[in-house]
Formats: sequence, C-alpha cells, structure tokens
Amino acid sequence: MSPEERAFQERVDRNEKIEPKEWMPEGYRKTLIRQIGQHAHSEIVGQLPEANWITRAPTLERKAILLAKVQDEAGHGLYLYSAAETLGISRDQLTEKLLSGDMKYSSIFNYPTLTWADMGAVGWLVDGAAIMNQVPLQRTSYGPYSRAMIRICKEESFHQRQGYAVMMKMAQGTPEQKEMAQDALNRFWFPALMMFGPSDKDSVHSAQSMAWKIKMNTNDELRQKFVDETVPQAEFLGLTVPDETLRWNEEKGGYDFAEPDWAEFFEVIKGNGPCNEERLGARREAWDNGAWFREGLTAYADKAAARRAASNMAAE
Amino acid sequence: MSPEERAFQERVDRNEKIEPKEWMPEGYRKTLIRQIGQHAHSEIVGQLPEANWITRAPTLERKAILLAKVQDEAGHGLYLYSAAETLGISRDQLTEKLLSGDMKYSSIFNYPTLTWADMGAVGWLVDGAAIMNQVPLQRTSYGPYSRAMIRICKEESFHQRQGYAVMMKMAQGTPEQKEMAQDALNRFWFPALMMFGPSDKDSVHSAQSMAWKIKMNTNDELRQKFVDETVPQAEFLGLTVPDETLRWNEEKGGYDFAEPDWAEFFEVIKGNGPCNEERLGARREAWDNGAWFREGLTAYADKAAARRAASNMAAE
Amino acid sequence: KPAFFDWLCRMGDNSLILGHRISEWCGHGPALEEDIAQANTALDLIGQTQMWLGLAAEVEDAGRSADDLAYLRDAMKFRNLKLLELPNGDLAVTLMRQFLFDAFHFELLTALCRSSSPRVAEIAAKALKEVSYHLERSSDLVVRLGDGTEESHARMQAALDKVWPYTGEMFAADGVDEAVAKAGIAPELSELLPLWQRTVAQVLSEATLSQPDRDFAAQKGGKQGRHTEHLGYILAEMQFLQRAYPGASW
Amino acid sequence: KPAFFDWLCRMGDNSLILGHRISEWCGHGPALEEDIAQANTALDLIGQTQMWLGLAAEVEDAGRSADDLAYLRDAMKFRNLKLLELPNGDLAVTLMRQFLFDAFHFELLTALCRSSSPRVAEIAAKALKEVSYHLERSSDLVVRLGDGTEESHARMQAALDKVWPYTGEMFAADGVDEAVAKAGIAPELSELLPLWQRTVAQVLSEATLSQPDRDFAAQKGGKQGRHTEHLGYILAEMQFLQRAYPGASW
Repeated sequence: MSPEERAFQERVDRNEKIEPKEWMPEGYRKTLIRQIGQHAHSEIVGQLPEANWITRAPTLERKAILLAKVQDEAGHGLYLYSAAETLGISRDQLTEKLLSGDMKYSSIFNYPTLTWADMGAVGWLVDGAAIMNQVPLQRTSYGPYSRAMIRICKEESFHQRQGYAVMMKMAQGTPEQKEMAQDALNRFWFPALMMFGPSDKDSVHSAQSMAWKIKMNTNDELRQKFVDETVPQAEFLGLTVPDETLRWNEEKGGYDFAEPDWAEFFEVIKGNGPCNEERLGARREAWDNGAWFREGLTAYADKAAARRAASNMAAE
Repeated sequence: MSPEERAFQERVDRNEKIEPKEWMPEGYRKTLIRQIGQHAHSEIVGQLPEANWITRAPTLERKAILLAKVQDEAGHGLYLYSAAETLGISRDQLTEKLLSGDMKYSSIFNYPTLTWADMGAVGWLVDGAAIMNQVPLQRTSYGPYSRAMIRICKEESFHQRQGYAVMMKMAQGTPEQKEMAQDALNRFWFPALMMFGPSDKDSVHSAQSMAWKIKMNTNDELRQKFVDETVPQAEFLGLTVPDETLRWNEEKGGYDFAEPDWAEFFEVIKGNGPCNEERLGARREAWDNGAWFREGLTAYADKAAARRAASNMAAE
Repeated sequence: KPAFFDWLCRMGDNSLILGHRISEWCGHGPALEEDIAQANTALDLIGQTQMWLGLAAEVEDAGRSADDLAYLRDAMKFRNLKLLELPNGDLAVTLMRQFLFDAFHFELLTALCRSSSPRVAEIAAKALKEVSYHLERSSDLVVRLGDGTEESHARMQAALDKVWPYTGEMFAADGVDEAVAKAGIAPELSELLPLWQRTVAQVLSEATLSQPDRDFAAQKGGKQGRHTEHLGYILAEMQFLQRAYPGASW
Repeated sequence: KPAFFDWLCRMGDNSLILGHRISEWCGHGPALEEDIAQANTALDLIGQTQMWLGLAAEVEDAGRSADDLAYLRDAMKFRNLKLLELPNGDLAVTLMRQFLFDAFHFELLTALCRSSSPRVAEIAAKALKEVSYHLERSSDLVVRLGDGTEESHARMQAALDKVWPYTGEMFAADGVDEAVAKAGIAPELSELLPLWQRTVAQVLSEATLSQPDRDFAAQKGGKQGRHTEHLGYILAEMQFLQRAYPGASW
C-alpha cells in the first residue's frame, strides 16, 4: 500500500467522506463507477416493468401513484448519474455502456409484470430488497453517492409502503385478486432474493469493496435480513411464500430458506431472461428515436449562445 | 363519329360485350380504367374501416364472419384490378395512382367506424348502396368488368344480409346496443346517400357513360331506389332514419328525402374527411413497408428462372 | 345541469385522455429530464381529472364516482377533443399537440378562475398553476426544436401540419358551451380564440415554423362523442381491469 | 379430465392468439395476394378455436361456452405458447413465427388424427387439411424470402434469431402433456421434435438461412399461464365488448 493509499484507507476507516476532487485509488473510482452506474441503469430500466401498467391502472388514484413512482425512479437515475459524473464519466458514456450491454442493470427487471398485483409485488419485494441494500449505503464512504442514497432511500421506503398497500388490497380482495397476489409473490420471491447477488462464497471483489465502505454488508447478510422482515409481512397478507423449506430457526434467530436457482440467475445475467431483449430494446429504441430531439436542443443552445455573443459584441 | 366509333356504338346498343382485344374508343378505355380502378381502390381501402373491428369482434362467430368479409373485399380488389389490367394498365400503376392521390376511392371509407354497430351499418347501408350501383353493372358493355361484377354481386348481397343481421342483434339488444345501432344509422345515413354521387344536374360525363353502358342508371335514380328499399328496413329494425323531412310520396311511389350535405361531400373528396389521412396513410405505409417483401419474391423468381434455364441448358 | 355535467366531463376527459397519451411515453423518452417532465405533466393531468370528474359526478348526483366516469363509460360517452386522442407519433407530434392544447388550456383556466361556480373557480385556480408550467415548457420546446437542426425543424413542422386541423374544435361552441357560458360558469370560447392565436403566432414565429395553410377546424365531433377510431383502443386498455373485475376494490 | 380441459385450452388458445395476431395485418399487407392469404389463415385458426374451445367447454361441463372461454378469461388462465403472442414486427417476424409453428402444428395434428378421443381426432382431421396448406405456404415464403434479396434474407434471418428462443416451448412437456399422452389423447411431444427439426432444417437450408446458435427453449411458461407482457394488451382489445357489455347478445 502506498502512503497515499494508506492515508486514504485511514480516512475511510475514520468514516470521513471522500469528495470528488480528492485523491482516490483507481480501483475505488472504477468500482464506484461500475456500482453507481449499474444502480442508475437499474432505476432507468426499472421504469419499464411499471410503466407497463400505467395505462391500465385500475383507478385514477392508483394511476397517479404509479406515475409518481415512475417519475421518482427517473429522478433517482438523474441523481445517480450525477454522482457518477463526479467520478469523471458522463451520462452519455454510461448510457452507451448500458445500451451496448457493457454495463448491467439489476436482473430483476428482466422479469415481466403480468398482472396488476405485480405493481404490489414490485413495490413490496423489489423496492424492499433495494432498500435493504441501500439503507447501509447512506453511510458509504463516497460523499456524492452517500448523499444521493439518503435522498433515494426516503422515497424508496415510501414506494415500498405503497406497494405493500396494493398487495394488501389484492390479498383482501376478490378470489381472483387474491389469486393474482399469490401468483405475483410466487413469481417475484426468488428473483427478489437474487437481487442481493450470489452467495458470499461465490462473490468476488466483496472484501475490497467492504474495506472501502462501498459495500457495507455481505450479500448473505442482507438476504437473511430481507427474508426475516418479509416473511411475517407475507403472513400478515395471508399469502404463502413459495418455499416449502422455509422455517424459523430459533437458534440463529432467523429463517432457514431455500437458495434461489443460481443457474437461472446467471442465465438472466447472460441475457436469456424473459424480458432482457424487450428491456434493452426499449431503451435502445428510446435513445435512437430521441437522437433528433437531443441534437435539436443542442443546436438551438449553440445558436442561442452565438446570438448572445453577437449581441454582446454589438453592445460593447 | 367515325365509322369505327359508329360500329362500336351499335355493338353496345345490341348489348354485345366488348372484349379486351377488340377495338374501343380511347374515351371508353379511359373512363373504364378510371371507374374500375376507383372501384378496385374502394375495395382495398374499404378493408380498413372493418379491419378496425376484427381484433375486437365480440364473439368468435362474428370475428370469423368479419374476417371472411374483409378477405372477400381483397378478392374483389383482385378481380377488379385484373379487369382493369385488360385495358392496358398494371396493378402497380393503379396502386401508385391511388397512393399519390391521383385516383380516388369511395369517400364513404373516409368515415370512421366507432362502435361495433358500425359493422352492421357498413354492411347494411354501405354494401347495400354498393349493390344498388353494381347490380345494373352486371350488364355493362365491357366483358371482363361485367363478369367481375357478377361474381362480386353474389358476395356483396351476402355481406349486406350479414350486416343487417348484426344491426338486428344490436337494435333488439340492450339499451346500450340499441343506442349504438341508432347512432351508427345517424352517422352513416347521409354518407351512404352520397355514395351515388352528386345530383344528376351536377353530374358530368354521365350521358356519354350511359350511352356506352358503363353507367346504367343516373345517380338520382339509384339514390331514390336505395332510400325506398332502406327506409322500410330501418323501420323493421325499430330505428329512425335521421331525416325529419322523410315522408312517403304516394304520387311518385317513393320517398321524399333530404339531400346530403354536398359541401361536406366535396370537402371529403378534397381530403378533409374525418379519416382521409389515416386511410391513405395506412395504405402508403403498407405499400412502403412491403417493398422488401415484393422485391424479395421478385428476386427469388428471377433466380429460380435462371437456375431452371441453367439446368435445362446442362440437360441439353 | 345536464349541460354543466356534460361540460365538466369535457374538462375531465380532456385531461384524462391527454394524460393517458403522455403516460405512454413513460420510460421511453429521449432524455431523462424529458421523461421526468412528461411523467409530471401526466400526473398533473390525472390529478385534474380527479377534480373535474369528481365534480361532474357530484353535479350528476346519480351515485357515480370520478372513477366510474373514467372507467365505465364507452367511447360514445367520452367528451374529450379529438386532438388529444391522436396517437403520440414521434415526440414532435406529442409536443406540438401539447403546446397547442396548453395555449388553449391556459386561457380557458385563466378565464375559469372567474367562474360563477366557486367550485369550478377553485379547481381552475389549482390547475392553472400546473398548466402555466406546462405551457412554459411546451412553448419553450417548440421554439428550441423548431429552431434547432434541420431535422428537428422539419419534424416540428410536419407535426404542426398534422395536428392543425384538430385545433379548431377547441373553439367550436355548441349548445353545451353556450349554456355554461350563459350561466357564467365558463367563458365564451370565441373570446379565447384571439388570445390563443396570439400565443401560437408568437411561439411559431420564434420557432421559425409556418402556420399551416389548412382549415384549422376540419376535424370536430369529440366534444359530442364522435371520436376518431383511436379512442376505442385507448379505452379498451385503460378500462380493462375495471371491466374485467367489476366491483373489485383496488 | 382437468388435464384434458387444460390441454384443449392450449390447442384453442394457440389458434385464437395466433389468429388474432395475424388478423392485425388485415388491410395492411404488402400485396393483395398476401392480404388474402393472411386473412384466410386467420379465418382457419378462428374456426379451429371454435372447435377446440367448444370441446373444452363440453369437457369442463361447467356451463361455459367457447366464447366464454375466449372472452372471459384473463391472461393467467390463457394457455397459448408465448411464441404466438409476440408482436407481429415486420412481416418477416410474422412469417417466420408462422412457419415454425405450422411445422409443429402439422406434426401435432397428424398425430392427433390417431387420438384415442374420437372428438379430438375429428377436429384434428379437419384442422390438418387447413394447416397442411398453411405450412405449404409459410415454408414456401420462408424459402423465397430467405433466398430473395440481401434485405429480405437479412430480415428473415433476424426474424429467425428473434423468435427462435420461443420455439422450444412447443416441445416442453409438463404434467398436462404427460397426462393426455398417457391417455392416448395426444402424442408424446418429444416424438414430434425430430420431425419438426427435420422440416425446419430442410426449409432453412433451402432458404439459405442459418439455424441460430441460441437455446431454443429459453422462453417458456405460456402453457402454464405465465406469458409475456404482450398478452394482456391483446386481451384488453379482444375482450373489450364482452367485458364492457356483460350478457349482451351479438
């Protein structure tokens, strides 16, 4: 470790925040770019499964809530891209990496939203799992990232409560609604568990990220915490977690539960999930179809600047 | 009149059929191309208002009937383009004239189909009016046209009965269905009357066309006949024809009725109807998007012909 | 009263259908800021729908709710302008439609703040704040894209030409409009026309776009329930859950 | 019996959903002959739907009709292959999907002519006549367009790559398939696979197209009611009138 690196690590250990213009190890910068970028991309792609139900939301109130949520997600994307930009990479560069498949987004968004109950399940389970990841990251060592996380967590926990409320309505509704709610839980349970990443024993880079306080907990810790919090919520809804092996373990003070199908996980990561092509296709199309729009705005800005310059010149 | 023209007119007067390779006046040929072409285009564009409800047909039976009808219309288009081709103009040339706006189609198809009852009204009134025009044309002087008309009339009258049956179901259905039926009649009544063309006093070219037996009756004759047949059908359905001036005229043995709004008629012809842009746009898009398909088939046919020629050569 | 109800449905259906169309862009916009702004506009419009249709339901006093009006009427009973149900097309069509409607909506709501109905005036005042921002944004984008690249100019001009014949319906008063104007609930639509024309002329000129040489009132009927073929598809999608699961609570 | 019902729904839903998708082309085809052929195929498929769902309704014996099954089930209860609900895309996607399904459908119906259920055998025999023609037409078009211009070749190859991962579901037997196979009602799906592969290999080779190097069974779930996001939109449109006017007669 070089003296600079040692000094850096000591600052991290003292819980000092690292700010954009300060020295940082290349690996720290790169890992952060990857992590924040992935998180930003997830917010953007994550709009799609929910946008899928906006035009079909069953009441005006639910439509408004869903619209507000999708809008928040775009906002989160914006904060996070801005945080990433402080590390020396532009939003357009990050977008191109997303669209080329170079950077990933959370694989949960490669699953389809098939019924209205999925708007509940996504809020409850997916946002729930995301929060579990994000709450500790409010204390992450990189200042802009930490501040973005603080703003985001506030909104996410609101989303999670709204999702749970939808789930409650469905679970307490007609038999068909209850069936949809159970089916949504069946479909999203394991993909939600996958959101914490592979088991610790298969997880690379973790130790360094934890030393740098980019990662605050291990994947398995967070997964356990999620299961422990979520199972009672499912019971309260009167729904059954689709895991026959699930039982309370008095000794460890937590649930024993089945691992997700990691083969499926890696297939989805590789691009063979149910919606990978739709999701990336939708984003590519949005980007390509929007080129004239972005170019138009840029051209206008250039012209306007030139006009201002000319009129300043004339005024002098 | 030249001797050829005189001989030609005498054949027409004797009800002889004129066949493709026989001599005919240029005006006769041109008028026929325009008339048959317009008729063909009407069949093609006429698919669109009905295709609009195929995916929303309320029962499997109704869906099948509607599909069969739209298929028939494409078939009629095919017969008519073939008849026009015997006059020395290709289907592609005619299509280009349609898409460029050079040739027209029946202006009735520039009105939208807004409810399922419109599937009834279109069959009953639009096909009804079409038949009124077409039945006499079975006796038209040009052989291929006359034969096409005979085939078409058989199917059209079937369509008209099916349309009337849909109307009957709606008129005898729930109050909402009856309301839709009445509304469809309200919207299609005057446009259907317009299908016979402007009043005789404003109609150009008619005398020559009638002498040539390209046109068999005047516009007003056919319109009167249509009203006289249709009004009792409307009464039988329990629906009200949207014409307060409508009343039986004992003396002439037919109904007195209001003229359609000819200003609207000419606006629609000019391109300002409710759906002109949608209809022509849909056909242009179909044509443009289909270019690769048509070119692919042509290229294959050329290759296959070349291969056959080569293998014949080798075999010799 | 039936005229008042009908007129309130026009107000509510306009915001509902335009909100629906804009919301189709969610997640598919050309830039993040644009995504956010579109979602925000849609959100405002759905909020306004709740207020207008809520009041319509009260006025009707037949036990229907705003949701019932939104989700259980078929196309013939919808009273929105045809302009607002047109497909989104490229973003140019969406933005041009938005601008042309915003410019009208802004004048209408401004006038409605002086409505003889305090309830109408109250809703209008709330909505006006939002719509002022919509107009600011859409006119700004029309200017910037009109005077942007050659392509963005061409797209904006084509969009303008396309939607222009649908704008006249905003000012075409019928019996319902006359009745509410007479009652002092709403302004005479003809009074709004010169205001709208001034805004439109100014923005288009700054945007280097030409006002189309076409009848701006060729397309009408939406306010009386005679729509384009597009509305039926919108409603099939929008109303699916309420239709498929009648009486369920969401 | 529940397995038989479920299996009949699979047969009927396949033809219903594919018929629906094809019918979207009506009036929008690239050439008149193609318009007619597409409408005809759609018509055949809707006719087959009436027979399969009609029998399903009889077997279920719960007072539901074929129309009830078609128009009053939501997506979770639909049993069609995911392949068939994919959007039409360009005509290349439509035709490639049609060919890959026709090749399977043909073998399946051929085997079903020997079904232990006389009703099934009877329907299969009727449908087979139509489907033989569908296969003839679609394989012919795949060959001609694959070996046509550079563009038509590229489009057909892209279409093949796109839909390929959805084809494996046709052969993925689950409990329902096993139950009906055991009862002699339907063949083992695994027996059909080599027949399908042979047809596909032959046609693709003649079409100068390459079989994709992708898992052909990556996409599954439709037969168990886990569909793509597209099906919900299809049903919203298809079922609108029955949902909006319950109990009406058409």
